[in-house]
Amino acid sequence: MDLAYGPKYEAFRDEVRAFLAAHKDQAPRGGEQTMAGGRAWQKLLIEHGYAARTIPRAYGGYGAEPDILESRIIAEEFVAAGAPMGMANQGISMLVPTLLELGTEEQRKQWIGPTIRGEVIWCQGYSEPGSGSDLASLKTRASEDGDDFLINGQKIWTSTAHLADMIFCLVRTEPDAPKHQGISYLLFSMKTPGIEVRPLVTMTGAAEFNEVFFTDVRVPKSQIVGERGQGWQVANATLKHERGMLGDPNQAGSRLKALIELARTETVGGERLIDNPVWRDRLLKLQARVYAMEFHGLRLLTGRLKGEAPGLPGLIVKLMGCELNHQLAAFAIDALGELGVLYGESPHLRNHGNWQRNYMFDLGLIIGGGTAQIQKNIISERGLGMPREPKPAS
Amino acid sequence: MDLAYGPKYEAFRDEVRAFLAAHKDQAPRGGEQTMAGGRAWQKLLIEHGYAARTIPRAYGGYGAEPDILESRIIAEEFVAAGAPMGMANQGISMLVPTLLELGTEEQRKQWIGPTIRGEVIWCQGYSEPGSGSDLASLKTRASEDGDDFLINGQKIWTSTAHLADMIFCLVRTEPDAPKHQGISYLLFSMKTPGIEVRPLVTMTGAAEFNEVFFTDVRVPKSQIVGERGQGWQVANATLKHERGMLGDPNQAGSRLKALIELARTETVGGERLIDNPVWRDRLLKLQARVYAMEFHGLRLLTGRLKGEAPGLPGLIVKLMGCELNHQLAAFAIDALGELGVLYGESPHLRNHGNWQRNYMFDLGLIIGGGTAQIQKNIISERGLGMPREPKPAS
Amino acid sequence: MEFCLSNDQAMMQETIQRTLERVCPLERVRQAAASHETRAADVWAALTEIGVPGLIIPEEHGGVGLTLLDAALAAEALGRSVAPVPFAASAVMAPLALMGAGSPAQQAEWLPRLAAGEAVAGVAVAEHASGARDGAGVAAANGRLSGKALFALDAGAADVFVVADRAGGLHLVSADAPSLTRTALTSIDATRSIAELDFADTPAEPLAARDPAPVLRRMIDAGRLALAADILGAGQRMIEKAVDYAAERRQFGRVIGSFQAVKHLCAEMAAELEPCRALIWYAGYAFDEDAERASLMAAHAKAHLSEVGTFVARTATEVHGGMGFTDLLGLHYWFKRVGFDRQMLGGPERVRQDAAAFQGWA
Amino acid sequence: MEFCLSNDQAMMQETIQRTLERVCPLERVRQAAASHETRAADVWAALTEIGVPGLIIPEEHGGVGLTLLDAALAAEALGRSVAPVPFAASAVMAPLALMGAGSPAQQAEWLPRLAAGEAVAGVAVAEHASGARDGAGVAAANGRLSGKALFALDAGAADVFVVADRAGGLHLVSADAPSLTRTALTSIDATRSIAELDFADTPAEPLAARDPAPVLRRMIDAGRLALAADILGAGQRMIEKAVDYAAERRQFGRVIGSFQAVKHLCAEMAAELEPCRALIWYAGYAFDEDAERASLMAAHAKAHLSEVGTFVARTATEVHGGMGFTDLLGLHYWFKRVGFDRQMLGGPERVRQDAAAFQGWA
Repeated sequence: MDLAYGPKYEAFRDEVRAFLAAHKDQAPRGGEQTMAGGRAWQKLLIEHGYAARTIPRAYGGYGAEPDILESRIIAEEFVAAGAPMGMANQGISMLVPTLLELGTEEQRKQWIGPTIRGEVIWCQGYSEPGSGSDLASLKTRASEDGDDFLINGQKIWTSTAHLADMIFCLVRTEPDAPKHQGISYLLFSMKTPGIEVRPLVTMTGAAEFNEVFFTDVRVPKSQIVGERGQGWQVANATLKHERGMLGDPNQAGSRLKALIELARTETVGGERLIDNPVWRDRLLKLQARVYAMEFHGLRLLTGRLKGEAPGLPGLIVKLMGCELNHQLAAFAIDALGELGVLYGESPHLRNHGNWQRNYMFDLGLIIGGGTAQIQKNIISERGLGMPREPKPAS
Repeated sequence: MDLAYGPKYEAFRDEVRAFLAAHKDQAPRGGEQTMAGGRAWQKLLIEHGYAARTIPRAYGGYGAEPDILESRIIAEEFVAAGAPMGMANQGISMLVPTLLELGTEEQRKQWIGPTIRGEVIWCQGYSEPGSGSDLASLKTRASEDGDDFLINGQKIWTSTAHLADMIFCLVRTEPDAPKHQGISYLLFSMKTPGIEVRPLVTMTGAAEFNEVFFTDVRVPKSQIVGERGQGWQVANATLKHERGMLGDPNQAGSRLKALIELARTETVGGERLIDNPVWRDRLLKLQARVYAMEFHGLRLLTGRLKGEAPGLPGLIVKLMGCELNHQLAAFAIDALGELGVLYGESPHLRNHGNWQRNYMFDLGLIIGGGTAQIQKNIISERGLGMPREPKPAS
Repeated sequence: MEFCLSNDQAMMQETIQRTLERVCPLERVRQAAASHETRAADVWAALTEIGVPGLIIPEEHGGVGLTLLDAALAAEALGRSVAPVPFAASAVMAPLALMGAGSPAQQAEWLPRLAAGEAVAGVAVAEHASGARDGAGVAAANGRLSGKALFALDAGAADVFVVADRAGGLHLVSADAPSLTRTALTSIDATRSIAELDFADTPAEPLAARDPAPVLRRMIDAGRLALAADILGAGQRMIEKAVDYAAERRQFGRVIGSFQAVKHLCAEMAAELEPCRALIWYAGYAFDEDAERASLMAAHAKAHLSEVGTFVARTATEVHGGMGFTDLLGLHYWFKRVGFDRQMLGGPERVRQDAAAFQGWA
Repeated sequence: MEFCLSNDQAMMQETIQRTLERVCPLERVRQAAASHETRAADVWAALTEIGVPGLIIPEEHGGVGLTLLDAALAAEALGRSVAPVPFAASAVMAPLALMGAGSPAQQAEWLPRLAAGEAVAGVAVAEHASGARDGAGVAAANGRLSGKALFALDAGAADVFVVADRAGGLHLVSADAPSLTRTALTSIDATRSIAELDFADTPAEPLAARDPAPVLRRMIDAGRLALAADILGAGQRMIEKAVDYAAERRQFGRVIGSFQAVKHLCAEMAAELEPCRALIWYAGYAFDEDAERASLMAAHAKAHLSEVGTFVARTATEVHGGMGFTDLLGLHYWFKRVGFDRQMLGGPERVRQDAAAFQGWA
């Protein structure tokens, strides 16, 4: 048990701090994050190794060895300084590692540099309306036409599709193969004729996602990553990298802090919420959970440092983390009373309406990307070794 | 909406009260409930129609027409007066209605009178260690030997088996028939050679149940109720009557009353529990549930009076009622702090240790007689019309 | 002994429900929400035709003269269809204020117009129902009001407001009084309207009752019950939608409704919601027939339905998977309706605090 | 940066666990429970051999000189095997009292005997940890105690008691003091011993510290953590038992562990309990390394493990069906162990109240 990072890493932390002190004023500010400003900041971060840190120099990265603690320190310091982190889009977090693992040299040269510099924006074409949790049942088909595929079908939950230059997309190239086979992983331009993007409004009122429709979209066969028919395996390699996305390592902790502040400052009939034992008790229950998940995260981090498989402790994080974030938002809404239902641009709005927005969006996270139900199946089967459900007879 | 019982029933209520005022002193008191005392009281109740009320006179009952409100008024008044109700054992509540419905005239003459008078005590032989929620998979077998069956196997959850004179018992007489067929419903004496009764201690520390072992127990074939191989149907007719057992119509309400009293009188560091907002809030949550279930009961009662099928509202009662009772006990334990864990004959014990006993026993009820899981299957399938699970392929 | 709806009550509720199915399908709700109509004219007209705005207003004033239980049944139907019309304040609380505390002249002026759907009344009592926030509070002196009231209900289309001052006095304020500023508050629920009212020495007509406290109490009780019944209707519809969706949506080669996990979620929703119906019925009955427990029952109905409603809203959304999260099926209108009802006139914690007080526990 | 057990710690815990599996299988627990042995001699001897009673006692006094985190790991192993031996009071709280507030003579008299397993110490501080009930409270004057202390822990086999008086002063009282009446309190957990202590001008030796308050605080923090860790071990074992049972028990033609409902119950238990481990670790670490948050973390560990433990105890019993309700598999020993741990030194509500105070919230 040693929670110090040690002198080597503290020196690194000092470096990051020094960088931030010197350059933070060049960071794009909230609200005025222009494309150009974002790219300039990203370029600066790559030069100093605070973005694309472990991408080889040959492909435009910084070329450092992977080091989990360094990554964490970067995240901690950027959050503490309120500075925007390096770009974290799906192209950078999912496609780039996949190309490094399974792409051809040509694909790497062509795509990694522009992607990490933010010059090419990607979206991900995995989910379909009929597939949901059962991703392998996807139906978008790619029929052969000479050296090309003709793609027809529909994708959903495609965030940033309306902004994206390119898509990495799963399509069924071998319709007669078993469902986990016969899928291929294609890269193509979102400007290809036959692609229509429709915004997908969610319960938050915003269009955080899109639907993407393909009608005879022509894509050269050469734009496959990995082998033809092996797209399922390639995609799973990609999914593995999803957690590589950096962010606030203790989002729940930040939210709790805001809740405590809320309870200290909001009053009802002149009484502070924190002086009401019922609110206090509920806040304390949440605080225990936040601490438990924070320390659980330290435990997992240590495991990763030691190269251990995360196992059961890793499998529960999404289920418990999303639920906890949802419950933290629920506390704020409840404690705010009528103020808690305000939204949009309402007067008296608290926290820009983010408590409600998070409450709903977190419910989306509980549901999406493997529902809580699927998570529990996985925990019981892979984490506890319980038997799979028998296949139905008919 | 009319919650008055009306003059006819109020007159009946007055009758019951007058009876209780006149005879309550003849009731056996808690602790000294001797067999003889209990039987004398039961005899008196039958004479006045407060026990075996709807059993035909020909079989020793009082011979009244069934009337749900009269039954309820009897229960209400006996509870209010703290007088013991008529005997409510499994023979009276389950076997007698079954014999009335499916027994031969001879079986009725032979068994109903002695059973309702408490002269013959029955136990029920349904559950087996391997069957649990899947009752139809029972294995106790009855092989033919001339005019007799020879019974071998084991029953479990047999309450009162150690006191019982007789058993009504499900055995497999047709081993090759499909599992819901080939079962027969037999009556036989618990004194038959080859029967061993072992008390089954539960987590409460008491032996509320027994295991019963059969080794070559010889039973004449004539002692079947209903047709041979039709025991499953007979048993289901019996289970239907289970809810006929009378008791406190608002047990949760009585328990809540005790909790409120507890919260008003128990103190911690000089502060009454009810003055602590956290306990109060939890108590109020329970109170809302108790009221909801009480009124839900009135709604079901009205439905029964009108001869309506209980449907979904009926199906949820066990699940919600058992859970609520369990939660009421949990409140008492928690609110009592260390006092809440005391048990047995401990000094400082509250409520004779019944909070803990009920907490555990109610958990047993949540589990037993169709676990909460099975209840939820039933609610979803029969109450909401959702599909059954597909049969496994293998 | 009959604890059930009368035939008339069942028919009345059925009529409202059928009317709303006709005039207020999801697409109409969507349209109303997009354009912030919280008194959708066609829906309002259809409901007026069958007497909904005047349900509890005496027949002598042009209403139907029914009880609060009937109003709760109507609220249930409105919640079921997430109907974008005023109700809890305009058709329940304000009429009770006028009937309980208004002078004959005040009654004659407003009750017939409310009953006929020609006027809408907003009600500003949040400071008494849930406690004052952000410095809210209204002072009354010499027939004038000053200060601010937050979260006035059914405020958007209101022609008149019933306002409670700090001391619990009740006042009628015309919506177009020159020194009254009405600021709409946008909430998650686009089918309902709340506003901040700012009074600057605004002329107000006191309601005549000598002791307005019991009237204010009954207004809040009745409003809470109406909101609770709204949750019941919304929750019931969400369960039906979840069960229907689960019967159609296929995953892993079977309809998801055949998965035990999905079935159990639906069973839990139904098991939680079903007893709430009887609680609402009893609370409605108690309002007129069990004076001693009327406030307590309204409080329990409001608090318990809020808790159960939140569970149902979340769980039904979960059963719908990603579709429940999108706008495509419109399920979120029900989700947000429940969320709104939960917080108005006191969230569950606050209402339970009142319930303790009603029993002398605090 | 290393948030994990050291190899030594893992080995130590493993050693205790293996020892208990050998000397304290279910049958031994059953026997001890039946005969009310709460210091089962053979189990105690085996644990003494590997240093458990003296785990945190300094080596100079014959102990192992380890930290509270190590004690928590030991408690976890004891809970896992529902071991019928004293621990939280005798091996954690009393040594801390002596180490923190005892004179060199007092330390020299008791610590070696406790470390060697020759003596057991009970601790009576319930009035400070959970509040006084039934008029409990001890007054100290002139080296004598009067009054009663309830729920003294590890009391049955105790040779000496550490007693907190009303003002928080700490005293050593010999178990055979003539005017001390020790009355056993029977609880659901037959593997643990609590008692009422009645003092009638009973001679007591004050612990020497000038300011005993911080020592009492650390005793309670450490005791809470030991009980929380006990729940962790018991809960973990219950999950394993549920998973194992579900893999064997067949119903409707399949093992019940293949039913989604049963799988999800097990997944929920694991998901709830797993993060608790890190919370216990941190609370143990904080006791020595994060003074500012030590009390808060101990409180959170106790309260949170109590809540999760109750959920796990109930759910694991449910997965076992009727068998879980009977005595046959003995599952109830774990169930009751968790129930006991939950209530001692403050139930979750009380402990959270303390947690608020530690942060200046109340």
